[in-house]
Amino acid sequence: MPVKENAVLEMKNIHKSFPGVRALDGVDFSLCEGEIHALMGENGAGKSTLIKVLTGVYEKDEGDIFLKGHDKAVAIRSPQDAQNLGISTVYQEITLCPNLTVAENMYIGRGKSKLTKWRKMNADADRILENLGIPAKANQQLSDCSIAVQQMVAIARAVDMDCKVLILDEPTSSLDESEVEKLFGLMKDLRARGVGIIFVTHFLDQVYEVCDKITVLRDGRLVGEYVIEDLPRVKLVAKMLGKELDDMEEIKDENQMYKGPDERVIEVEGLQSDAGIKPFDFYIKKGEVNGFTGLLGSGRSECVRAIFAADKVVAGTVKKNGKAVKITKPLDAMKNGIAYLPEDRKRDGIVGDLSVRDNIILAAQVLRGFFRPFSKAEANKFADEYIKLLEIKTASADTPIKSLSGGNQQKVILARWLLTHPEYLILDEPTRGIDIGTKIEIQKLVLKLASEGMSVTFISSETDEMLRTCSRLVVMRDRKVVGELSKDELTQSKVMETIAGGGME
Amino acid sequence: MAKKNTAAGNAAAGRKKLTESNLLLLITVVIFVVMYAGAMVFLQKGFLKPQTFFNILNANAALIITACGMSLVMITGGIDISVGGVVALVSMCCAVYLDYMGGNVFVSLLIALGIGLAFGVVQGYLVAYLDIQPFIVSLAGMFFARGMTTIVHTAPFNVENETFVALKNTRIYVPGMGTVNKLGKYVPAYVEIGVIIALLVVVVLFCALKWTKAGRNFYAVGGNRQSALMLGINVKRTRFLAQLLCGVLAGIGGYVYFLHVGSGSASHASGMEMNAIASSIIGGTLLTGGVGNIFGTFVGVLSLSTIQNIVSSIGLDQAWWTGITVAAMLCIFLIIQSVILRRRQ
Amino acid sequence: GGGGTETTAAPTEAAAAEDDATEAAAEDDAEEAAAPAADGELIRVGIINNDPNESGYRTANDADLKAMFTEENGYDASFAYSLKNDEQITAAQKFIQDEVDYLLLSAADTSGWDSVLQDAQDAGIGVILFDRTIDASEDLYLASIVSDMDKEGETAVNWLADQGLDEYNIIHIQGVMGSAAQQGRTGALDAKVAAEDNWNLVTQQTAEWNSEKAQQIVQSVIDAGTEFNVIYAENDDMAKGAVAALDKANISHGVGKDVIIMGFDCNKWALEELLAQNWNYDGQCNPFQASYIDEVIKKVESGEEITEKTIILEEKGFDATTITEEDVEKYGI
Amino acid sequence: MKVKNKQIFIPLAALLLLALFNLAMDPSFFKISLGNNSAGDPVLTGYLMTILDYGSEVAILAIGMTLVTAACGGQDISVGAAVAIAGSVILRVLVGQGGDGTLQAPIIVAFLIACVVAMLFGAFNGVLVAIFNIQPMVATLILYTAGRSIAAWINNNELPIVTDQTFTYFGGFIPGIPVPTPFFLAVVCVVLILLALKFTNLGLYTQAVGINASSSRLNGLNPTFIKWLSFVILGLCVAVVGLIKTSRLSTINYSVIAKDIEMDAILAVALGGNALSGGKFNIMASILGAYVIQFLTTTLYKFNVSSDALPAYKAVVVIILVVISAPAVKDKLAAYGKKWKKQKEVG
Ligand SMILES: Nc1ncnc2c1ncn2[C@@H]1O[C@H](COP(=O)(O)OP(=O)(O)OP(=O)(O)O)[C@@H](O)[C@H]1O
Ligand SMILES: Nc1ncnc2c1ncn2[C@@H]1O[C@H](COP(=O)(O)OP(=O)(O)OP(=O)(O)O)[C@@H](O)[C@H]1O
Ligand SMILES: [Mg+2]
Ligand SMILES: [Mg+2]
Repeated sequence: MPVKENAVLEMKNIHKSFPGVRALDGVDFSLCEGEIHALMGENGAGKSTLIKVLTGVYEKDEGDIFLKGHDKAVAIRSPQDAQNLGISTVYQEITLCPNLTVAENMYIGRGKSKLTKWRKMNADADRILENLGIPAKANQQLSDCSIAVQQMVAIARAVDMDCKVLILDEPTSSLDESEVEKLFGLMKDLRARGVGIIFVTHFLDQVYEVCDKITVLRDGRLVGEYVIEDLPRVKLVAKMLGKELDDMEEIKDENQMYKGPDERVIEVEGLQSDAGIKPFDFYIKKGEVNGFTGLLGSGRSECVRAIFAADKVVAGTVKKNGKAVKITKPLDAMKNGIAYLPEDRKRDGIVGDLSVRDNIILAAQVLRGFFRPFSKAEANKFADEYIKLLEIKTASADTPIKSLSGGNQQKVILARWLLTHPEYLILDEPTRGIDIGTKIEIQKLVLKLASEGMSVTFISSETDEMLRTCSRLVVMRDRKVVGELSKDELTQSKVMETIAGGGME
Repeated sequence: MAKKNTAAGNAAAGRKKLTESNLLLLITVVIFVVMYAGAMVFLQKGFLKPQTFFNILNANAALIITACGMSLVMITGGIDISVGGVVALVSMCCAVYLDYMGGNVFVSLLIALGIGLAFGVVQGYLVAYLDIQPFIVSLAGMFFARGMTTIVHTAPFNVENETFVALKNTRIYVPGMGTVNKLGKYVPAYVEIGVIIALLVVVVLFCALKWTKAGRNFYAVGGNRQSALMLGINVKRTRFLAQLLCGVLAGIGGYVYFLHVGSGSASHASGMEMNAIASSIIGGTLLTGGVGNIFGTFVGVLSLSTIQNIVSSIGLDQAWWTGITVAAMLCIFLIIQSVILRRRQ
Repeated sequence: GGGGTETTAAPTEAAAAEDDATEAAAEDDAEEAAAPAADGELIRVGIINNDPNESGYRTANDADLKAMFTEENGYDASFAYSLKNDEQITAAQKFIQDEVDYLLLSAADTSGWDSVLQDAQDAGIGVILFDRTIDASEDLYLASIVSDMDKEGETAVNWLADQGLDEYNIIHIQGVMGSAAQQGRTGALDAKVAAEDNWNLVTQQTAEWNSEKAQQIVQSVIDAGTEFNVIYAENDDMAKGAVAALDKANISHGVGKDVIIMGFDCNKWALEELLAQNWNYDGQCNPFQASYIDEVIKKVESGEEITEKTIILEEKGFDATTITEEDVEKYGI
Repeated sequence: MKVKNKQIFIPLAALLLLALFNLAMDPSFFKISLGNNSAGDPVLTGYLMTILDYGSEVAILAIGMTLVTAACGGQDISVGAAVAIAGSVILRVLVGQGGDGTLQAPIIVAFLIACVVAMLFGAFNGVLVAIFNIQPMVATLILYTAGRSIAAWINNNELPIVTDQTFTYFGGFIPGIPVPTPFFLAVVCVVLILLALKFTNLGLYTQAVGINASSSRLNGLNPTFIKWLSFVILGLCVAVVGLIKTSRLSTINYSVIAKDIEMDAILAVALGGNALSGGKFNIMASILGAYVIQFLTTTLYKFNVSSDALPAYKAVVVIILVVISAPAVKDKLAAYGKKWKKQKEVG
């Protein structure tokens, strides 16, 4: 029986180590009925690990878990156990089966019935999908849905379960604002019904919008549990980082802007890829930071992928420094000094089983050529340099990248591209899943690189982040470039207006 | 905007309604029908007789059963290459039991099931609970079964047990399907008992995969094992079950094979595992797991042996053409499948 | 097509039988439908054989059949090859459905054939076995033209006994277990070893007609340092593998040397080894059954009785000390 | 580094285990004696030499098989058939059709042509796998079905015999060198591949592609090409084995030459602790794995196990080895160890 009054869940003195890492070190956590409890911490603080210990994905080294209605500590050995005990979870990486239909993904592994009643299941699923406004059909194969839809399906599944504890590990990282609103509505409903919700996110706004309590972790240790009113933003950030965050408002400094000649590094005309965007024109100047903005699915990623030739280019010309170049495959782009950090880290970014070191040197190595491998010493030097520079939390450079926390994986990929010393760096959602401290670091880094003459394209779902870093914004709608904003036009309202289609055109 | 998005989404859903499994099944069925019809039109000869088709069934009843088992493990992302060996071992053990130990037919059936079960349990445990690569486990299984077969008895021999022979010679006539042979005699078309068992297996497994929770779990585990675990599926048990069923089906298949040939021999069913895998794949099951259909496997077996029948009917004059032609047709088949799958994506 | 009337290429006895055929057909109306040769059509035969690259023996056998069953000789032949019994059975079923007139069969396994042959009989298809007997009732086939493997074995073992060694330490390398050839050749040796005190088997292993395996088996005996003075290999290929292992270890073999080498099949190259006195003995296994088969078919077509169901081919054994160039040319395959 | 060491530990331990077993049963197993072969050249003989000799064939194939496994996450089951083709080509070039066994062309030419042919067939497999995205085991099923027939076709079903003495060197001994040539050839192949791994990025590229083809592509790699390349390299290994195999007996038997060698090659990769689903690999471990298999076979032959029952014993040993090295088992043992310790402390 949980010790605390009206607690549905209590975790006591949880320890968990991985080879070389102490991920959780005596963490206590308690969740009350009808509260939304934010779990906060830097990348690699141990949030996901805590959750996976709770749901039986990992076996804990030590500690006890108590649930309301159970006299003794409960033994949770598998997610199935957790589900049966009324704990439903949306994990950080989407964990659904791509080969099944949407409806099956919502209902598989649940319920007592031994048979699958397709008609009923599809009807139920369709109703839920419609209620939540998810643009998918129950009988559609999941892999045919976009990431955002898949994320929503995962949420729909978790929410639909008759649960006492709901866990959401960064569910909002690939959702747009309206979808986030919908999710919050749901969460509030459930709270009203007495469900305890654990909510992990790196968006502070969202925390203050829906949460009641905050538990902060740092380096696998518990920092403390706070009621939301007692912990203003700045203090929260300080607790998370273990230090004050210096000036997060104004980092764009006119004086530090690149002052070199005003030349266009990359210029594309009528570019079109087979991923389904309309032909577009685009240029970027030396030392400039620009961004693509638009709603989810508006084609921002497809645009930059076309520039990098990550998708098959079907039409258009590319000029580099005024000279026409032929870019038909990623290697061509890399040779022309373009680097691309993809948005789907798991699928397009990391090479899971390879070490952090190999992941860092990969692109530079490919550029250097098949017959000229880096020596061990060189590789180590590069790896150590960037692990330090970007403060990547890893047991060693030999650790396989897949055992890093999400945010740290992202940093490794960033390091990979920085190592190629590109002239033009494309960052597609580089801060997705990144903690607030690192986010600022990355933004600063981008601006610093730009001031040294690198051109950067920065894509983010957070408009204020874009406004802080970019000096020019390309606006997209329905897979078409519909406008461009710069200088004074760079305000939240103006951007929104353009995206919605009120302004220019 | 949102509305438009939904509409587009729906359109996409409509266009891509076929899941991968169903698309692959469709390809297989179409190619099979075209191939068989082509053989009937251009080769004629025996292909016009229904018995040719039933002979394909008779000869492949055991393969159908083992291939179904293979499909099950393949759907969960595993593989079992021990099935051929198990079939041989089952035939040999049953033959020895019936002939040298004067056993009865019913017990011999239990022996077959027992052997299949034993292989299924051991291999299943190693694969699912100790997480050893299925290929290696079942490779060892194959070695073991083949070796054991010769240890049990070396030389091949016919079984003379009367009940068994009667059972083996039982023919189930298909009404209205006979033909008049060249002696002017009407010969009714027939199938053997094994075919009935095979068809039963196909129907039962088809339904089980489609409509039971356990069946759907197979697909989930094959699609993404990690995700399946997180979705609350008992992955270990599911994998164990698949491997177990495959073993049991190999046992049943072994008995059906034994009923068809009526003898024990160490060389029985050699290469059957490859035929089972090929049939499954032709039938639209992917080795990578998560995609497949038992009915497809059934059609896959038919396709494969129709290919072989066509080749032997063409009457190629040199021995090497047999292998080369079968391979070429297999190649075309796989390429068509691959191209259509690619088009879809 | 050539038709049955152009019989020049056929052996003389067959031609004689052909003459009878016309008469017989005229007499026996009932038989007419089943005797297409009589009305100038080709006789359709389905031939099921083992894969010709199994061994030199098989290659020769296949070539012999191919040379006989041609259109010029009045045949329309379809071939099916497999080393697997079940594939052979499937092919047989197919031929039955294709309504061939005769099914010629060299079965991979002795077992498992009775129901197929029953089908063939029901469909009025004559079955002729060649090269290998099967384990089925005699009524199910017209004739079987085979080698007497038991006799081959006995001839070889008797030859070996005549060598008068003090002690026989034999490495016995067997063919694929269960094949008629293996059973016959093993049987004779086993019987002798059981009967005589000074005959011992150093090792008895199957190399499945495979020379590499034979080499490994002999290699292992050599490595173990066991004494032996006879290698009894059930075909030439395996004998060759064995000899390769001996050569590596500098163990002398052949006439008057340390180890007696015995093989079967009479491949030309094997007989040449005999001639060079590197080997001691080679037992013949006659692959030329086609003319006998042809004869049987002609007889059936003409309505004659088949008097002897089993035709056993003449076979000899060759000794390295007595073999001649002519023998090599004549009997080498 | 640590991981790598661990991986190679598995086959090493297996070798040690087998060696100890033999030592306990009969120390003469390790006797090696110097003698002369029938041509009068010095040769080393003994069980160990036999292991080096016959294990080398699988070892050479294991090199290519490891790369294919790593890059494509699947196995090539056509290598046995491809060895038949390569061998057939060598003989065809050496003695021609209906020749009397004397050399019609230098051996090196025959070998090079065989290399080209084997690489072409490897390339064919590679195209199916890399371009048409057919799973390796299925794609190579095609050549597995056709290979031996093609081999027979090349020589028009004849079984030519090379009478030239030099041709026997490759599967036997080179005069004056008492170590079996196949072992030499294996050493050459291993050195070549190790050099390639050291001085090129073959290893990194192969692993990257095997682990995540999509992100490899975005890093400028060409996954299609690398997968294809692994099959071509395997083709080269196949040609070498074809040479050894045909040289052993100076002839070929299409239907049985290198029979089931693909299974041994795959087994070698697995015994080396490599994941059959692709990704990270360790070639040396695979090679050791190959010798473990031969060590086992030779041991079983020594104990006079009937050769057709041999697979059963082999299976038992293989299962024991993989079970011991399975991570799940290690974890469990470690957990038991901990518990035991705790109990001891308490008690
Ligand atoms: N499977 C694993 N194997 C080894 N180490 C791991 C594994 N999973 C997590 N870790 C390590 O445990 C620590 C905590 O990781 P965790 O994923 O819990 O972080 P997190 O707080 O969720 O971070 P993020 O915000 O980036 O998701 C990290 O240092 C990570 O490298
Ligand atoms: N109208 C549409 N119908 C169907 N699918 C769409 C539609 N629009 C976008 N998608 C899918 O949504 C996904 C997201 O598109 P894209 O990557 O271009 O968006 P984005 O602007 O980069 O947004 P984000 O990166 O935030 O997801 C893509 O997989 C795309 O195929
Ligand atoms: Mg996390
Ligand atoms: Mg995007």
